[in-house]
Amino acid sequence: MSIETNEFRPKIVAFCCNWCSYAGADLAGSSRLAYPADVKIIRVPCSCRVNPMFILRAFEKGADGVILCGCHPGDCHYTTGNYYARRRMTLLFSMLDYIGVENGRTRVEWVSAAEGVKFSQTMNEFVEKIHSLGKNVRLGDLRCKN
Amino acid sequence: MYKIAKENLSALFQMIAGEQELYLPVNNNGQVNFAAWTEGANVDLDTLKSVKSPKDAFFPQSENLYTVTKENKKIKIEPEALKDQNFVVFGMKACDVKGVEVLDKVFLVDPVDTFYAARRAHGTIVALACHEPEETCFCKVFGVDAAEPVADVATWMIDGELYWKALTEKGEALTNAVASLLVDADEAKVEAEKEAIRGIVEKLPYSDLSLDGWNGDVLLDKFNSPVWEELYKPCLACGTCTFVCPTCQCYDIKDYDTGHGVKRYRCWDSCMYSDFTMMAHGNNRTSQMQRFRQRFMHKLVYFPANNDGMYSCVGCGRCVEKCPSALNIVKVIKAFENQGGEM
Amino acid sequence: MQRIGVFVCHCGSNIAATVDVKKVAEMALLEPGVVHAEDYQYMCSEAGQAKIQAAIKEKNLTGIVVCSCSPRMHENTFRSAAEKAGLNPYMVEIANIREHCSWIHKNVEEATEKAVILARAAIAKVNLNAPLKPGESLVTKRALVIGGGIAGIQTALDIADAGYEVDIVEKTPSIGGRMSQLDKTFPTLDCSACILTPKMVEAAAHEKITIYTYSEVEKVSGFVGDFTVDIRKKARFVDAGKCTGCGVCQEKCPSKKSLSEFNRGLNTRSAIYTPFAQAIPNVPVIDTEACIKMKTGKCGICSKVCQAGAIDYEQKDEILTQKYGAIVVATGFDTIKLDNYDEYAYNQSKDVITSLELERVMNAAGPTKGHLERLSDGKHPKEMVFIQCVGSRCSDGRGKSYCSKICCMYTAKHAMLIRDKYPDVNVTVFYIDVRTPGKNFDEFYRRAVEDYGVNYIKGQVGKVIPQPDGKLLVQGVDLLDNKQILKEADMVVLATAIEPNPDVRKIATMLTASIDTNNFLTESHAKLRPVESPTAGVFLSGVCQGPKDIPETVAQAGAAAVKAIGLLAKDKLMTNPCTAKADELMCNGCSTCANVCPYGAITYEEKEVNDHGIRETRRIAVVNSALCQGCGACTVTCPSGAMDLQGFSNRQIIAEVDAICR
Amino acid sequence: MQELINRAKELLESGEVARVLGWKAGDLPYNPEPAYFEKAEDLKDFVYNGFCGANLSKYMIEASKLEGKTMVCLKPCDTYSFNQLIKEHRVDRDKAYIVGVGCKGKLDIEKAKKLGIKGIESVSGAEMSDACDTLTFQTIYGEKSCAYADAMLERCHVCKGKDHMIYDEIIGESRDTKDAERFAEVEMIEAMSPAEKFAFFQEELSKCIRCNACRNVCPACSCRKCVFDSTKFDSAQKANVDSFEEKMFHVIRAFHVAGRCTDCGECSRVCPQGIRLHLFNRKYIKDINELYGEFQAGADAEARGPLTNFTFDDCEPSIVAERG
Repeated sequence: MSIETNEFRPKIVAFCCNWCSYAGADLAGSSRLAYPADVKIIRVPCSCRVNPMFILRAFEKGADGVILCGCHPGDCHYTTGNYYARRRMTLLFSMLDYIGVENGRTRVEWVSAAEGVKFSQTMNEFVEKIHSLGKNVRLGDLRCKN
Repeated sequence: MYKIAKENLSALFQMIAGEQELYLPVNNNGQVNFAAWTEGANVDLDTLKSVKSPKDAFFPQSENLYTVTKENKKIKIEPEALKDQNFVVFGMKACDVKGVEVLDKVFLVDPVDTFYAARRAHGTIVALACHEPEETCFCKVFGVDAAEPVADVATWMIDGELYWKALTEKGEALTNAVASLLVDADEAKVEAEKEAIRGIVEKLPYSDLSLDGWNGDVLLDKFNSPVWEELYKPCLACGTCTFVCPTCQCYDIKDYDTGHGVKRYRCWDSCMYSDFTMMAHGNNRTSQMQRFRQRFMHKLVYFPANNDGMYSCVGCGRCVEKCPSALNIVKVIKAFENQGGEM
Repeated sequence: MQRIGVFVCHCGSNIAATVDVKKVAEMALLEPGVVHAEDYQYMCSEAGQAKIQAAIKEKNLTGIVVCSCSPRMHENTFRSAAEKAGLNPYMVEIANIREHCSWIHKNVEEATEKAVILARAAIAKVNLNAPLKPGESLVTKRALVIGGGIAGIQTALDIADAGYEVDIVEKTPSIGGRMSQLDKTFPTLDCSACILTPKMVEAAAHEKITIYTYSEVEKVSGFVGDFTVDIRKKARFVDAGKCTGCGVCQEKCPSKKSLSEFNRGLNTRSAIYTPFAQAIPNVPVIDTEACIKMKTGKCGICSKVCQAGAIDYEQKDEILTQKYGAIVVATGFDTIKLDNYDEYAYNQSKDVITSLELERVMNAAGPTKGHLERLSDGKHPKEMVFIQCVGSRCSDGRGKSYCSKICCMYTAKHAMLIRDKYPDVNVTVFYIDVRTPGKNFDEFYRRAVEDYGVNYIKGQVGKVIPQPDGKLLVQGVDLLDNKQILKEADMVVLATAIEPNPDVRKIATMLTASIDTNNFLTESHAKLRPVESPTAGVFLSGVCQGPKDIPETVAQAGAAAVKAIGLLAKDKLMTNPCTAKADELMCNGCSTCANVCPYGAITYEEKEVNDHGIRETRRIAVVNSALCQGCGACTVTCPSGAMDLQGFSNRQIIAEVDAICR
Repeated sequence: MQELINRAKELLESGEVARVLGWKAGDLPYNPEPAYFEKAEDLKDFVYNGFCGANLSKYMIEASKLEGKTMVCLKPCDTYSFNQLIKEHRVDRDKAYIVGVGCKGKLDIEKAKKLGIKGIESVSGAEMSDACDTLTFQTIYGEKSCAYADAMLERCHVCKGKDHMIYDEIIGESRDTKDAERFAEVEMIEAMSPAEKFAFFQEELSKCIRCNACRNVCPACSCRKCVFDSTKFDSAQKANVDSFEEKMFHVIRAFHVAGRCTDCGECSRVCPQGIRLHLFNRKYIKDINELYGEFQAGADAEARGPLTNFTFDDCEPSIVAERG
């Protein structure tokens, strides 16, 4: 199944809120705005549903980058969810930086349902960033590594 | 009896490590624990007690048992290989060696724990007598002689020289392997050191601790005693005492999904934990008092009842030093002492 | 253990051209719990659904994964198909292998690999799904319309005619909106007021309609079928019950220097005023900024002259709390500010005006009594220049990127009206494109050019330079002749871009309705659900959703009304069962979750629990599932994980993460 | 100490409190244990000195379930924890009679031992009535002494101050023992390169034996069931594998207490491996102070925690990369 190249194929998890960013990703799709297949989207109701444990779990299991997309501040479908997510992620990312994880491996981007272009651009940029950082060696459970 | 100058020890370690794995006390960030010797390791033979006991040389905190992989819908099970290389544990204290003897009672009786047995078969223990025992030590109470460890090789550090005496075949073999670094020595200095150590041990605050009344017959009395209700109260239900203990042998078996398969591993567990021996219906011990009682009843009553009176405590005193709430087995023993033992 | 069926859709060639669907089905069959996998041309078709239903029955499936388009498209289709076959609809998960895969990737191998992983994640999730049952909530049979322009009026009338109570909340002192400011309407040239006023009167007189003018929505809570809204009725300082609308107060008011909002600031009004003669209600308001009595405590003339004794300087704002089942947003538009467009000299010359200002100039009730004259000196103009796309279709970031849609037509209307009424006036229109899609629109435009001799020049204006003699020098280009044009004009009219009413942001936030980068409210689906907001129970009417002319606005207003009626006609609604739930044995009762709940759905109870034999009374979080909307904020704030979200549980999301990272 | 005992006796005898939560003399000169005293005569074992480092706030969770009031002895820094527990409805204010006890800095016997003092038979200089400048040890190996400050717990060097945040009465004098900057260590780490930071924490955390002492002693970690023990999250962990689990555990534990941690320092005090666990919590505190405004958890029992709060113009997570 896997494509036989030595090229680094990053594993990237994108958490997208159902109301804005998931729809933005749909719009990117229907507008045929390409981004690398390394990005796999998980649908969550709101960016505030994303537990820091999910992010660390992704890294533990071998993800090379994790991005969280939600409605723009002020536009949250649930009014305030992304404000909480913003604080949580700021602190989490700061802690990851503090323990020596390259801070480009995590990102938050606000993408509305109308921003298919932004979604695609963001994913392209993020994948490029992960390529520049290379494989995630600092996080990740040794037992998961083949 | 041989000896080796302290400054030649690193050559000794290098020589041993050239042939086999070598575990010994290493100071990492101010904490001394047994670790594999590497070039430049900060070996610390002066600190009396490692934080963790060296039991994990034979019974590691976590170890894989087998790996399950899936090919299509077929399942493949691959057991983890048993230890097949020789290794040396250097610098264990008399109490820690006694701790291994306790573990043997658990893991080497039928059904034999093959992982443990393989490690025991391949491990050579070089024990070091306790030069300056401390106030937390009470090994004497459990019949341990800090001055004269019973191991494959017994050693004494006296005035910058390590005195070396092989006691078993394995010990002889190791002695031969490093013979080029050892020089002959007479035993007089060692005898003097032993006397000195024994003298100190007599002066230690816990030296008069009595185990009277702790035997299998008192099981129900002790179990039902109201003393536990008071004793356990400061307990935080952490696993510090169990994890630093040289004799605690409980483990849990869990699965880890690696994404490519499942690794079934075992890891130390603590009877202090609320999910210890959790079963489908729940837990058989529901309160911290019960869990606390279990630990000490096991060490002082159940274990000796099943093992010809051998207590599952060796008096190393690590729990005395490390308990966050200043609880420990000594306080437990004393609490019952004050109860007059007829409870 | 679940028994899972996986159904891979080709979507014609939409998926199958880039994803090896057979391979996806084949690989899915190897996943834990999967007992059935198949692929089909169109899973959403009757035949496709029948296949799913047959498999559910034959293989006793306990869960299904459909690998197809976005769940936003067909999740409901597959859920109801499953339900008809006896499977709980929440045992259905969708792997989005179209929008998130086949449509964005070209390499078949790569796209297939990704589709397999997406399917794997959905399978991992459905393995942990549990059947969920929606709750029920009652529908309040009353609608709220925010905005009293033609969109709001039409929506309210349609809903009211269907027999439901409707409240209109209008910010300004009168309903009527932008349309009331227009003079004539294209393409029929009938008088705006003549067709609007009867609607306003009808709305005011309708027994099912209540109009709150000079009022604003202050707070919205609740959810579809059961919104609770606080409406602030601003103090008018005139008792509407007593006022007869005689107008004496306005005549006698000594403070007459306030700019008339209705006339776009082109003339003044009194401090106590009704915005225009046909205002509904015909009850004035006092502008506290301008009123001498309010500012100094002296004056009180209006009170003295009012025979009805309707003036009440002590009046206070009132908050009215009302329940609604549906809310329609009809907040309309305004023209953009021209601060970024200095080159058109709008702020330098009174004779450079916007098209909306021209509407007032042309109107008999306007500042010039309907006479076309220069606002600087009152002279009759001879040369008029119209500049199109001022701030529309803008790519440099100064204006709006979109087309304002109505300007081409109203400029043709203005040109035609001027040429008709004042044949001596030359009219030149600078345009980028003339866009006239619409019934009778192009004919209308051609009449302007062909019958009325309006001079259309394809090209943009670079600068308008006011001359010392009061004329305006227009520098432009003619792209067709490829030449520079310098033209002296007496008046310049700017077809200024329209933008959503700035208040809409605030309202959208209150309604949790999403908004796009231009502040237009987002529709639930651009094509298939154009009048619904993604927030259930909130509908969109008129320009708040996107630029529209009057007929389109009225049509959309009707459509929004129908959607609202459809909702109000139901007695009960099924509520989303994907709500939060606290594990009472794990809950600490710490109140942290309640702190972040935007719906006040979490309360605490002292509850007797049996924790593996330990019986005690504990403070435990209880979620009101009718109020919970399922955002999940509480689940993350709960450190023990006692609070979990059904349908998006911690374990489910972790299973997806694991499946993807494998 | 006698004043404290007298008062405890009074309260017990008058029936105003049903029990006293304090410390009982240990079997070694430096290991008093937290204890309940229900009868006046039991107070003969009551002790309060420089070795009474334990923060008794957390014990009040259980004590709040008991009949009657509990007189609890809280040091200035413990009162922050108590406030935080009130805020989280984990303790019942009405069930507590809080005696704010004086504090001149608490001792870490390990520090003394690291100075080579062993075989300790008795200690002087650590009583509340002492000046607390010098400690003198009688040991099997002779008399030893050290400066009081040299054997103080890390947390006392960054003392939050000598004021009790909540109390019913205060007994004994307190001293502000701050002689170091609270965030100096955090700043030192922040200044490292990513590789250095990683190496630093790898080394610190590789010592972790997953004994959960840090968690179980922590007044903010008051969950009935920790997420790391729970089967409901697929996150239960026990292995000590020296790879990722420790990081996951400590990062998430610190995150769970972020905005709630009062910096009481108990985690670092109890860690058998001497891991400087406060470095995690203090990093969050520093970030919160810098990004969302100064916040001291437990300064009162009402303020909304920074992670259950927000402002419309909070910084974006990208600030982490931007500030470099």
